[in-house]
Amino acid sequence: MNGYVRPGNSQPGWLFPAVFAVVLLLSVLPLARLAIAGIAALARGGAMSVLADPALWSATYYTLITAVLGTIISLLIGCSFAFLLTLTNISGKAVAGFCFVLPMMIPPQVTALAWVQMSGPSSPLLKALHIAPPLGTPQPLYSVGGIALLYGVQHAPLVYLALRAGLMSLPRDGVEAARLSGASSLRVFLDIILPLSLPGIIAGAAISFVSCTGNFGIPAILGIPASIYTLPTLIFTKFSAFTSRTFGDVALLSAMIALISVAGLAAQDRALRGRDYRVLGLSGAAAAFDLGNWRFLALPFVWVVLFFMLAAPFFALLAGALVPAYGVPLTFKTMSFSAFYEILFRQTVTRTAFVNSISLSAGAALCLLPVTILAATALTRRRDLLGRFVSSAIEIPYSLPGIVIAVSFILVFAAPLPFLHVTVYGTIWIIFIAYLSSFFAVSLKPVVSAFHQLDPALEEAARLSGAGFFRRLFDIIVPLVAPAAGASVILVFLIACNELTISALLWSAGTQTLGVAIYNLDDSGSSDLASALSVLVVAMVVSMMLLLELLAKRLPAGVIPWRS
Amino acid sequence: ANLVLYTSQPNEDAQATVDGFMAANPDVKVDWVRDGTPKIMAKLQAEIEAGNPVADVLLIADTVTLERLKEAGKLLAYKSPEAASYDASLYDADGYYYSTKLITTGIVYNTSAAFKPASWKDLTKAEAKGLVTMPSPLTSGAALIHAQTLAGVDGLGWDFYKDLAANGAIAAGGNGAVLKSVASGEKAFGMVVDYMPIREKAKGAPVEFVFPTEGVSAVTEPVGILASSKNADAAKKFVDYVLSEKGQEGFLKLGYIPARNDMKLPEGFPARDTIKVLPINAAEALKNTDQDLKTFSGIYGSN
Amino acid sequence: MAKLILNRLAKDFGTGRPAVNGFSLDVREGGFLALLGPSGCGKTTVLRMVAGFETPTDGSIHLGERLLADAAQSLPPERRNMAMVFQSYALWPHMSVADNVGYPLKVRGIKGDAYRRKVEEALAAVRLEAYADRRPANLSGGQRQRVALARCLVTSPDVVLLDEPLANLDRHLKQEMEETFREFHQRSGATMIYVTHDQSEAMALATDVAVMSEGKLLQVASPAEIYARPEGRIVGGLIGRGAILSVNCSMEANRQLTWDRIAPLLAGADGPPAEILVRQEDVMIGGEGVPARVVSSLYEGERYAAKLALADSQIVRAFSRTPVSVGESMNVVIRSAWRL
Amino acid sequence: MAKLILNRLAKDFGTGRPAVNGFSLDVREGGFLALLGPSGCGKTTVLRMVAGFETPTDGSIHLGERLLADAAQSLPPERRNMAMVFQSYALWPHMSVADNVGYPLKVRGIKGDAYRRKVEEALAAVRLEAYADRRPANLSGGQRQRVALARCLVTSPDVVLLDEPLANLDRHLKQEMEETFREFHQRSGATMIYVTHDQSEAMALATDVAVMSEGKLLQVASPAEIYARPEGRIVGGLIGRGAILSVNCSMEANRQLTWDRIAPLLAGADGPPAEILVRQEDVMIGGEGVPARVVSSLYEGERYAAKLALADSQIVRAFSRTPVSVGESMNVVIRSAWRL
Ligand SMILES: Nc1ncnc2c1ncn2[C@@H]1O[C@H](COP(=O)(O)OP(=O)(O)OP(=O)(O)O)[C@@H](O)[C@H]1O
Ligand SMILES: Nc1ncnc2c1ncn2[C@@H]1O[C@H](COP(=O)(O)OP(=O)(O)OP(=O)(O)O)[C@@H](O)[C@H]1O
Ligand SMILES: [Mg+2]
Ligand SMILES: [Mg+2]
Repeated sequence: MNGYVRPGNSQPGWLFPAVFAVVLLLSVLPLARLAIAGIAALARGGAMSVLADPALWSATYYTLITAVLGTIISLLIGCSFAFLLTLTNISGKAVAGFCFVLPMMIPPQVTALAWVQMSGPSSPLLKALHIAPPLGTPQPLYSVGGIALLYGVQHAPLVYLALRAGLMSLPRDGVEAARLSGASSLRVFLDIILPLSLPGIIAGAAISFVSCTGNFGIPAILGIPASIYTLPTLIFTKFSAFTSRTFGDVALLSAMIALISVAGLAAQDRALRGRDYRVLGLSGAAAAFDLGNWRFLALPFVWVVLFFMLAAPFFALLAGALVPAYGVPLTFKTMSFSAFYEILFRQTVTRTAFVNSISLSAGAALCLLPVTILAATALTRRRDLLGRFVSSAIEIPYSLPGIVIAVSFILVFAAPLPFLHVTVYGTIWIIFIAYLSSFFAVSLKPVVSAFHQLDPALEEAARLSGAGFFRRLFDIIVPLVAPAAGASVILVFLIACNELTISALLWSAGTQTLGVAIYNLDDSGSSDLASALSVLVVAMVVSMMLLLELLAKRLPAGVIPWRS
Repeated sequence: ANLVLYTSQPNEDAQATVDGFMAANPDVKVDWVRDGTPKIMAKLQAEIEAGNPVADVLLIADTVTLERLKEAGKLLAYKSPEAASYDASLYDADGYYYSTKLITTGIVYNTSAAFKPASWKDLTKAEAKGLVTMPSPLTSGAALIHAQTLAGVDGLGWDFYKDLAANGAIAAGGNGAVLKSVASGEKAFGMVVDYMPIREKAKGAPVEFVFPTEGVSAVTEPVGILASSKNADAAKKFVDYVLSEKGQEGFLKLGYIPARNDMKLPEGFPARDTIKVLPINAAEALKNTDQDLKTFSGIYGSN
Repeated sequence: MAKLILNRLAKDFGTGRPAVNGFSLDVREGGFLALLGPSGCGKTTVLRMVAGFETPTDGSIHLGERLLADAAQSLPPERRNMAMVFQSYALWPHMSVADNVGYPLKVRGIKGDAYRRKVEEALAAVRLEAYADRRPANLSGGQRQRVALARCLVTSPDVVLLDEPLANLDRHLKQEMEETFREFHQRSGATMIYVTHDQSEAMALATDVAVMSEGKLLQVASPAEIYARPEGRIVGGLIGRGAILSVNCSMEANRQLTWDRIAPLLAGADGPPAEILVRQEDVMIGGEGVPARVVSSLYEGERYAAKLALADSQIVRAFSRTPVSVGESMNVVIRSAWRL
Repeated sequence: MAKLILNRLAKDFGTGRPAVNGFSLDVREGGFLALLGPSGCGKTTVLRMVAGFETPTDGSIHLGERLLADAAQSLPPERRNMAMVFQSYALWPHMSVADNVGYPLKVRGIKGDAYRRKVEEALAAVRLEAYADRRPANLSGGQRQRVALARCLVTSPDVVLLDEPLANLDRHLKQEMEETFREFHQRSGATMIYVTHDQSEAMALATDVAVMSEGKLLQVASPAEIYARPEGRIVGGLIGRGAILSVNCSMEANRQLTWDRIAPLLAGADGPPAEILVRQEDVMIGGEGVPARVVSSLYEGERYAAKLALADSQIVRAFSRTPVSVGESMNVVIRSAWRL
């Protein structure tokens, strides 16, 4: 009958099919195309030899172990920051929160190199302390532990942002009830806050894990010297020696990564199953803990971590930009701003790259938001096979190395689109679509976890007020999940702004992104220019974040992740 | 449509080449894309797989790669009139590709290093223990050629690589990483392509470059035309241009050794005849690539 | 507006015991139905099915000719033109009080002056004019409840569902709000369903009272009727204050018993076993009745509520204007009783 | 255990009007204090300060000799050994009912059999044995409230704070729970503060009743005292049901007036203007009283509650066992009244 819905469905009937269609277009289509190419290649023989290759299994092992360890480290750092900065009365919250999301903007290879230098024989820090190891001592970061540590550092902000949104909607009275029950702050934290923020923690862990499985930059720098190959670095080597079988190998390796990330997703589902996180009634202001004397411990912790995560690599970058050549010590005599001058006024590519990257990442972040909210609505309470399929399909592109996504998109889009006869390939739009596909998972995670915590009565009250689906989405749901939505937009923006491997393959004249520009400068030996550009990117992001700060009053509460 | 060039030349160099060509051929417009050889190849292969390769001309790392494309039937044969001025070993006899410059791989050392290496063998000395780094053939095309070249030399061979490994050498990342590692003093010695340390030294970096006595390997950044090109005429003009004296002067100015006979050498290089370039057979090397990579990984413990 | 028909409604949450089961009820057009029942008996679930938040697992809901829901399909809540006060209020924390109240108007496209006037009226009706700009989180419990009330009454719904809307209000406000409901009901002619635990509220407001227990409807009748002639032990025990005595009693047609019929029963008459409901106000202390002993006595302000044990130690309840103390013996007369 | 002393307590949320202001009150050791007041008058805020969730902006709270809080310092709630039923219940959605109830025990390190037994007892006391494994989200409103109750009473706190703990329960349960409170109070000797809007609850349970309004304490006394001798218009209007008449009346010492003193006042005596409180149960319909006209009449089950307009159109309230209809004229006698 017209206007009726099937029972048990609080959503319009078209919603899930629409989300399904989007996912089909963004994820399934390119991945399927790659799979077809792969199968075609393997059909010519060799599948067995790939599977029998011990390299595949050792890479799988390393991928798993580094990803798991990295996730644990990122959880430790990200969660402690989220809890400290959201729930306690630690001083300088806003500044620390602001600084904590910045490391995402520093290319991982820069952080890796900065750390390698900091801990190596030429470390200015260690030299100053006279504890620098002699030339030739093995670098401790070239190890599984080193990779995991860097994964942890690189992805901690993801965890922070995903979790913070959930912490904002903790029920205050629940915390109070626990304290009155006699629970110390620590117990309240362990028994009430931790379990209630589990959706956020799990979302953070999932993003972090998936990012680790697909990361190429860090294992390339820290793993290869120690002969530690992860699946992404192995994929890259397959591309470097192109044979007729390459697509087959790549598809197989990618399938391996996809399997790992689907397994991760299943673990996440498992962890959330059978629990209820709906905050009943009013969720008041975030609970404030008095740190008391612990702040003498917490405050240094926060700033020491920030020093290693942000300041050290950033100053390494800055130093790299100020010296004329690599290895020249930075003194007032050697310092020069010519790299900045060159980047700002001479290189035309800089401006194009800035414009491209900012519009691409802002566009992707903003376009993904509505899709994400619709998808979260459709998926949150859905527990069937189809729902799980869609969730996995959203997840997989982000878990694959950018180069694989890029290749898949070339496979789909290199030829003019059928029927439409337009070529997307070579334009900026293909990068855009690839970004949508790849970062969908990043955008979705925090929002889904916020949906898990919503009191359904709030939406019901809106329905009864006569608000149709979109109306209540705009008026009620979106403001209620605003902190998560804000986190999601900012996450996608920051990640996309810095993105390299997808655009590296998809760019063409005029569509360079910042990541590509920095990489190309670095690759061609102009590491000073590359550093200068990186510094400028960080400066740009900082100024955009400050701009947001000005807008903060007009945005819903909690949208901006470093404001409380 | 514009002529599309895929190249692995560094940014500025690519721009300079293209600018020079367009100045000489004002009627042709060139769009170019640069990236590391593996990425460019991945892009190209994916395009081919999708049935619509975009590139017309390739100007990328090494002859082995182009040899592979030639064997797959993806290249167009073109006999350039400029070929006469080139050593026959530097281009394909059927005209599928032509080398454009010589990028040699030698030894870079930090000026604070304990000794000044003169030959490849020096890197296996006890003083160099744990202080040697080299690019990995798995990430750098030049490094692969280099390994394959040295492996074929009497007295070096794979044993040399084994000795290096025993001496604590590591194979990491690309040439850029090696340079950084040596320049920053983290390692003392490295194998690296010539122009990088020479340029950096000029800017003041504490590094020196040596052409070892046994000889150096070279990649030659060949140019070739794709069989599927819809701009074959313009593409041919491009090939002619980069091979011409004018085009070669451009490379010289950028600090590379031109492939064309009788050209000068850039600033900071020793005389041409003191540089012994070790030969490599592209077809042969191509056949052995998989095996060589395995051998290398075997030595450097990967997997 | 039309009759609201609940037809053999059932809802099972899969917990083993259905929350609502075979629940049939007609609410007459413009009626004001009070729904009473012990905690957890399914009242909220019935309201939620009427509103469209839960689909019945069986049965159907009609508004006049229109099918609202059955097990296979359901008209979404936003198209039912109903309003509800939620037991948990369900205020939107991100909106001010005025925005919360005005939201249903906004959705209906009412703007400008009309909007402002209506919101002001609604806020004035619940005495929250001064709190228009506050956030719900900064209100007291009763104030939140009043915001929910104002939001519910700001439009002209066909059906109004009230889930214990006055539970957190003081007596004065309660009376005022009852007055507001009455006015609203008369003015709008909406059909109202009112869930409450407070019987005086229910009796005072409703045109009909329905009593349910364990998911089933026990009785529907006018307030006076259900008070005077409850059907069965549960309704009898739930409506009004009283005690149920087990006696042996012949099953004659007249179930209303007076003292001359009751006295013999207490003395132990013959007949089949039966239960009689003795209202607290019908037990008169003093006079020549049967002897009783005070078991407990509670001060209620206006009067004392005493529990008295009869000779056979069955309990009756009585009011007393004067203090009575536990253990005291007295005679009581039961003015009237009702055979259940 | 010791006396709970609230000393000129004040709390200002920065909204312009302080929520609590100069509130001084001693709750005697083991006392059971009912806190009454209109919605939004600051009751919850007082409880929250006692529990330690809000620090007073002024004044101090002592438990015996021990300072609990003043404007400068505050003992954290977890070290006060108190228990509270929150107006919003504050159940933990991620724990089952049994875990919610058992949590305070767990924190105190009680394990094994002792733990299980206590939880079972507490659940049994609120009639939720069958729901031990449910999540709060799957409970009805009254069931949630009972979980909160059970959690509050499972330990042996020094002070128990109850914020409208029975608002969502039906009459039967309410009575049972009142019984539970009484028992608990006797057994544990805890000091209890009980916020409610239901006066019969307050009167029945409390040893003392405090009435507050707009953040200020108006009167504290025993239930009988406060009912019989309220101070001021607000307390008079809030406690019990009645009407306040403006008359001219001499200010003699005896403020309790009988009909022979009242009749002349209604006829219009000389004297300074005064207000008298006329309780609903003291207005007798019939006899030779003053004429009055029925303004409204509400059925309450047990009786009818009527509003009557006197000759000077002042309103009094009366009960009637028989139906009265609006507009009807009758005579009324005011048996007694209290000069405020
Ligand atoms: N967090 C807050 N911020 C600002 N004002 C508040 C806050 N909490 C309560 N108030 C205000 O303080 C006053 C007292 O609130 P309180 O909750 O103590 O009232 P109450 O007596 O418990 O009322 P009720 O019976 O309605 O629950 C109210 O006017 C309320 O609006
Ligand atoms: N979502 C749910 N899942 C499972 N059981 C539920 C759910 N909601 C309610 N119930 C159960 O259904 C029964 C009826 O609940 P309902 O909320 O309708 O009771 P109620 O009559 O409104 O009670 P109260 O007066 O306490 O609010 C209760 O036993 C309750 O535990
Ligand atoms: Mg209910
Ligand atoms: Mg309150």
